[in-house]
Amino acid sequence: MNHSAYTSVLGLSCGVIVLCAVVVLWRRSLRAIVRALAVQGMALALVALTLGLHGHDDGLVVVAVLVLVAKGAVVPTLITRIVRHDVASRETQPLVNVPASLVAAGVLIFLAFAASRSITALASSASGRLIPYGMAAMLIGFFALATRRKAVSQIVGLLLVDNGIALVAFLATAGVPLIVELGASLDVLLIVVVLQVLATQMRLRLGSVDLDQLAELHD
Amino acid sequence: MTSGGLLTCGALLGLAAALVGAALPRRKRVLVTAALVIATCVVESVAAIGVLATGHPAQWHSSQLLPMTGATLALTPLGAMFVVLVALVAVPATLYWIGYARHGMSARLTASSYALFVAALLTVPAAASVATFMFLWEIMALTSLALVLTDQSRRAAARSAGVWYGVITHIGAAFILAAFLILAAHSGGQSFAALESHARALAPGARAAVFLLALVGFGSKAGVVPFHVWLPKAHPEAPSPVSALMSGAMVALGVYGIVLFGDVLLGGGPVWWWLIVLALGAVSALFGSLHAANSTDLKRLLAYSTTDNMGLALLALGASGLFVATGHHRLGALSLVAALFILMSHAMFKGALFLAAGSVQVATGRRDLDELGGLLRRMPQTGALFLIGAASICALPPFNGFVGEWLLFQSLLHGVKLGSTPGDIAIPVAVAALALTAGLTIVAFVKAAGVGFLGRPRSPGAEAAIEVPRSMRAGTGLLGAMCVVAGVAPMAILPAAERAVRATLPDVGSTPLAHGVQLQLVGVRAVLAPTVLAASLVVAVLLVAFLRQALTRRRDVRVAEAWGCGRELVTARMQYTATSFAEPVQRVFDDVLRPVRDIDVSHVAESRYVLESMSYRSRVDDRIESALYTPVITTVRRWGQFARRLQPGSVHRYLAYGLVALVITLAVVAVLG
Amino acid sequence: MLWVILLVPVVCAAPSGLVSWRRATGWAGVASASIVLVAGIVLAVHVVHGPAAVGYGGVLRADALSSFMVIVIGVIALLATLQGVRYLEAEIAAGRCTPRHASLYAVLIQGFLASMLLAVLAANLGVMWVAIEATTIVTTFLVGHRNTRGSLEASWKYIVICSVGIALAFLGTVLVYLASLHASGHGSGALNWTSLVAQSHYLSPGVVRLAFALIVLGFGTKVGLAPMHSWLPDAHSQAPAPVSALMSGVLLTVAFYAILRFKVIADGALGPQFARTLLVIVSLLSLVVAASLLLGQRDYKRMLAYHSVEHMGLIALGAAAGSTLAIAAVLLHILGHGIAKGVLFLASGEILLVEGTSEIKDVRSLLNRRPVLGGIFAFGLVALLGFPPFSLFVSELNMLRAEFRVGLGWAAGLSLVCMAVIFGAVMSHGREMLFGPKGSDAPALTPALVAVPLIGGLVACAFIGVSVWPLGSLLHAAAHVVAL
Amino acid sequence: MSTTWRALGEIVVAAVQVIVTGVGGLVLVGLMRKVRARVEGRVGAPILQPLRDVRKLMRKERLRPQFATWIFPLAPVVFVATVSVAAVMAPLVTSRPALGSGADLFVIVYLLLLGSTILALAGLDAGTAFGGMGSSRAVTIGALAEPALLVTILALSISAHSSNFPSIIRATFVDPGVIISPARLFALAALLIVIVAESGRLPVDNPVTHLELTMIHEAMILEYTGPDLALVTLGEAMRLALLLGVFVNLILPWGIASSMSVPALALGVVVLSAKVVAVAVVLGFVEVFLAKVRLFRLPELLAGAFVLALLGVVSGVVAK
Repeated sequence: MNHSAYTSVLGLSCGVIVLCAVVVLWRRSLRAIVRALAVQGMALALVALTLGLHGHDDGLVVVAVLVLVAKGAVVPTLITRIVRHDVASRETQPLVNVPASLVAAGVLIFLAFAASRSITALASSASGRLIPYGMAAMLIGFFALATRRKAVSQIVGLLLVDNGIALVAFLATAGVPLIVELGASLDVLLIVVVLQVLATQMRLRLGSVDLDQLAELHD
Repeated sequence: MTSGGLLTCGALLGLAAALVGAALPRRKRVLVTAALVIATCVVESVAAIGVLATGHPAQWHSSQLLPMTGATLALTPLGAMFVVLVALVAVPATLYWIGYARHGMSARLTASSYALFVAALLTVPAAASVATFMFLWEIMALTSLALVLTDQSRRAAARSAGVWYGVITHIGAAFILAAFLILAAHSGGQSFAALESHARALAPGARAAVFLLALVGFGSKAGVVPFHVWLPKAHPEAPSPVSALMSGAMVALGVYGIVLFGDVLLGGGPVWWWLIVLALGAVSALFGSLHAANSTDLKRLLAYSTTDNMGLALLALGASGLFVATGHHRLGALSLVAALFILMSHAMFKGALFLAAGSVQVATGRRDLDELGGLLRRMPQTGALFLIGAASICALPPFNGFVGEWLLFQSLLHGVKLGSTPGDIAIPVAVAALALTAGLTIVAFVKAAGVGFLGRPRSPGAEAAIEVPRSMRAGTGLLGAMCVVAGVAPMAILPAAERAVRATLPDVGSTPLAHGVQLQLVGVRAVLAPTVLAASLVVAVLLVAFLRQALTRRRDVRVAEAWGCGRELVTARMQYTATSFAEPVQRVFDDVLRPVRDIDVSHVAESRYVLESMSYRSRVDDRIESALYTPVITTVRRWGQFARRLQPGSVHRYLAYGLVALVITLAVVAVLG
Repeated sequence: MLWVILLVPVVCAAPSGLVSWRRATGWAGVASASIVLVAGIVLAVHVVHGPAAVGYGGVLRADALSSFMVIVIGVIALLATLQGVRYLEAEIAAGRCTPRHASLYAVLIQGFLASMLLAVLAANLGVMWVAIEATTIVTTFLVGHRNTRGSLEASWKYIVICSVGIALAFLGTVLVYLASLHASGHGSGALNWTSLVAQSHYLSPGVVRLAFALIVLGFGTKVGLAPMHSWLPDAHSQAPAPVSALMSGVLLTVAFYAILRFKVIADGALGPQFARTLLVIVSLLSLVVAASLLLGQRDYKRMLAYHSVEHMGLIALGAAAGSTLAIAAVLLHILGHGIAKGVLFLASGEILLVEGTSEIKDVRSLLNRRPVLGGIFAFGLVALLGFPPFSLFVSELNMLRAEFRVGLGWAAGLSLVCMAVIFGAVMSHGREMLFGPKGSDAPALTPALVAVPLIGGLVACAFIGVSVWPLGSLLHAAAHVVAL
Repeated sequence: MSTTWRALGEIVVAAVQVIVTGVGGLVLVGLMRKVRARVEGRVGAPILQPLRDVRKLMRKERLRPQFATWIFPLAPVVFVATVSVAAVMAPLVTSRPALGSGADLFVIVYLLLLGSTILALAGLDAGTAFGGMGSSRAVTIGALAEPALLVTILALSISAHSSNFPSIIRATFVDPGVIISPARLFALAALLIVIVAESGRLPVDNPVTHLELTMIHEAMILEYTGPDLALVTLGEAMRLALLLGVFVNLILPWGIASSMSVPALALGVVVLSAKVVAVAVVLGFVEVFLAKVRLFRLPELLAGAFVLALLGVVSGVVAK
């Protein structure tokens, strides 16, 4: 593909990734949140694919496919399993209400751009300039983790963080060595599985997967 | 065998004693351990005496011990002085232990910590590098802590005393460590030699910091006000041989530390350092003696009087520093000799007193003077020894305490008109403090001896008291004998002290003391003839006694009932108690002591003019403890309760910590670019 | 040669994996731990003076530091697996856990060991990261093994917090990779530690600064450094004693090993000051947190956990000083703390077993009622509080020495203050638990299976604190690998 | 040969000083009583009455309280012994007393302290209320008098650069101006108060009271009768004489024998007695107009003495 298309596709998909992150903060319905996550995963795959095609890097193409499968399909389905069992499947009372969260998201995005100046300066390619998007997605994910009560939305937050970092990895270095990349995504998959198992057990024990009940252990 | 070799072989003996103490079955344990401990003391003091005789320090180094630093021992004459001091207390205390052991001091852990404790006490003065010193120092702290806790299963007081002692000791050690490390950081190496050679080049501020840190650290070990609070808690709770060692020897090592830093490592300092030391000494002496005069618990009284005596030692030390700082080296040396002698004699009489007190506790099961009395008849030898100890601590001629105070007084006396204004102001005050301390000490110990041992028993326990086993009397007796010998013939000790001082202080010049039969200060007109004094006292007593016998017609002595103001049958409860004895002093120093008195009167039902019963209680609390320590403890506790909110159990909160940290990091990095 | 070490746990896990748990399989675990220990010693002897051993096509690499860490892992694993036998038998006897479940435990423990070994033997920082991440997943199940509500909660917190942290570490790693790519221009071996160190001077400071900050924060989570320490008390108090021992004794320090590796690169690119400042901040933060939360502590396993936070803080401060002496002291501290903390956690597990409570106020006069167990616990505390002859005394002393030497005296002073507060707190908690009136019943005995290894551990801890042999040269060599 | 003579001489001198203090002390007590009586308009007992009392008491039988220990009989002996040794050392009749080289003021003070301490112990020995009360008060006063006393000594020794008593005396011969130096005067004023306190005279203690509750010294020795009481009385008297002797020799040393010749000694005895008698008369006269102050007012008195002594030291330092 030609260069302008390449850059626009990259930019577009990065934008989508951040947008999905914001959506996670925005929507209350857990299903919607999971859907957003799935979309983000696909966008991430798209980024990897574009980079791979543009850089004629077959390894990266493989990774793209892998990401598509893992983050676009498998992970969301795993999570929806939990949601399906969950009765009140809405993030009704986030610790920070939605408008405030969106403002925070804005601030975090700004911070991401400010903080990654040194990186963009170093990787001055078309892809390099997009790195802040990855950082932003990561920060927003972290924010979701810290403010959302439902187990599901916390898992999603974790995955947002992960996608963000993966995006940075792709953009900055066109993929860290394959073995590491594989290890990383495998780990993510495993973590989701573990969390899903734990969430199921939680539901069996506590009836719901509301994380506020996890305050037995304290000083 | 070289003295360095002796040193190490002594230490090895100590270790062996500890192992034996842990290994042997109960029957043999104490005897064998005690034997080994005494052997350790003997070997170490032989090494020390060798050093004192030749003046050459005993060296020993091993690069195979203590990772990253290696272990270094070097016994200087000063250190040797303290090794001898420790041995002087340790040998009798260990003898005493043999008899005392059956009263709950024969457990494996106790026996081996006792052995280790003595070994540590003996080797600390020989330590010649930061790591070695701190290692031995902490071993000493740890073992003594274990020993203070010996009675933890029986007495709650022992438990809390343990905590107090442990915490204060640990904080003190931290101060000492900091002082050492500032020096070490400057000098690169960590051996005392390196520290000493570089310390002079250190900035005055840093030197002062080092000195003050060391002063606090070692002061807390020496039980100097305001770090004394652990003594009256720990000394009474520890088993008596241990109290004797802690109060006689360990506390003295605190003063050793101050000398080590002030005179050896830092090589002297400006006048104001020593004025602080002087002030600390004066305050401690007064505070200690005042509280000693007002305590009724025998061992608590002794503990406070330890603070008092350490105060005197610091007084002498401060004066010495003052004189050296103003260029009067010989006087400085004289005061330092005085300090050493005071420590030496304190070790002797305080040891004797604590051991005697322990015997009383064993015989009567009581420590409260208001429950004792009439023990001199029931325990004649222990009683006599306590009287000797009391006379020595009251600095009455011809006992050792007197010589110490004379030396101190002389050095102060000749220190006036040195032309340094602070000195001229400080020294009269110091003399006054010394004098008042002496007076209050007499109150305290007339009370202790008179109420405890004379008169009539105030409790069935005291009624049933019998003399303690031989080994205990032997241990106490040894120390009592030392008190007399050191008082009658101080020339036996002073040359050694003097050599130590001359090896410690720079350009002392000629000897500050000439000693034959009489003690003569060189350069000033001051002579003390202790032997002659003692002799003439004895002669006079014999003469007067003879005259009394000769002049009286009837030789027989009729036993009569005491005068009860016309009342028949005077009961033991009518005697003056320790509380009532101290009452006048208590009143005089009301504002300082703030005693807590409560009187409750209950009337008979019929008329409120007829008393049914009336009870009077009076308690003197340590105001420094309540003013300085209690607030700190409560604030820390409150903070601890408050801080628990940091960990409320919510995973969101925990993640928020992380998020905040991350945001801050990113912001900082963004700023740094 | 190196991959053999990695293979050992896998092989020893096989029996437990195949058959349901019985004592024999437990001993297999012990065997694996001891083989690892021996292998570590052999490795150390091999590399202490010679060059680093490289294996498996350059993926694995063992220098003195790695071999030292292998030894640490081996020692604590040995203690933990021995106690593990006791733990599982007790659980099965109490019907809290089926043999099947038990063998899962055994397998996971071996997996845990394998991943830690991989982490310390990896030549490639990416691989090291993967290994450390793997430990998280494995240990989550181990933390939750007792399958109570508490353990469930603990493992949830553990995995969520640690995954975030480790993700940040991954970001840091990626950035380092980016920097190295731009420094060398080609991708080959760009995450290889040796080459990174070699070219560290040419790495872009801006990127490395961000990267190292993320790495300290990220791996710091696993180390248990404030502010991401909060998972630690929960996980350590809920996990089975042997697991707590392994986590607190080794896992934390393995994560710190990662920070040490990256620190060399950061120092090369930025000079020592940046890393030093960062580490001083986190260490002081951790010390303050530990001190504050130890004061009002009510659960003795949590107490030990916060004690780990403190010691990690001390280690971080030592690493901040960074001189050879400091690092040597840090490494000795890692080993000493590992042993002492391991012993204490195992002892506390035994206390929990016999007393049935982990509340401090419910455990009384242990020294009188259970002399051996109480004695072990008491001496463990003494060791942990840094008294001689235990090795923590020497290591703390020399860390402090080094800190004063490089001008971190003020920080060292603060750490001394915190240590004093902690001493007071632990002393009074220990008093509650250990001392008290004798019970009427005769002192209870402690099984040799428990007592002997723990006492052995304490003796070892004391020995390495007094004698330079056998660790002296190894410590020196290992320190040289990462010292300034 | 000469050494033996010298030794004999020393012994003679010592004996003279002890006898002078002993006999003189008792006479002194009688004298002061007489003065008091005369001033109050009574005839009063003959001056030698105390001597007679002692002789009489000596003949009586010895009593020991039921529960007393060996401390009780020992105390009076030591009491007298300490005072006599002090009397031997102090330059009263001659400026070159036996053991003079060791005659430190500090030593003399502590000798007296030994005596009073053992008496205080004896007070507790009988196990009665009064004994304890007496010794408690006695040691308290002693403790409070101590600082004033030692600082006084300090002040006195500054000019002579020594606390050795004979050399202080000799120093005053060398430079009589010292006597009227403020240092010396302040010190002497302090010393006088301390002497009054130490020897249990008014206004500190009333030696002739017969109400136990107001007693200090008398309560302490309440259990003594016969020879023991005689010794105690003698000891007190010697103490008074000694202290006054010290005092007068510090004001006006002249007349003190500076050689060991018999006439010199005789002169010394006469002059000393004259000086002491003078002071005693004044004291006895003053006492009439004084009332015993409350026990808990004593600190004020002794604090005053302490301040005076401190002034003495300060002005002594400034003088140089």
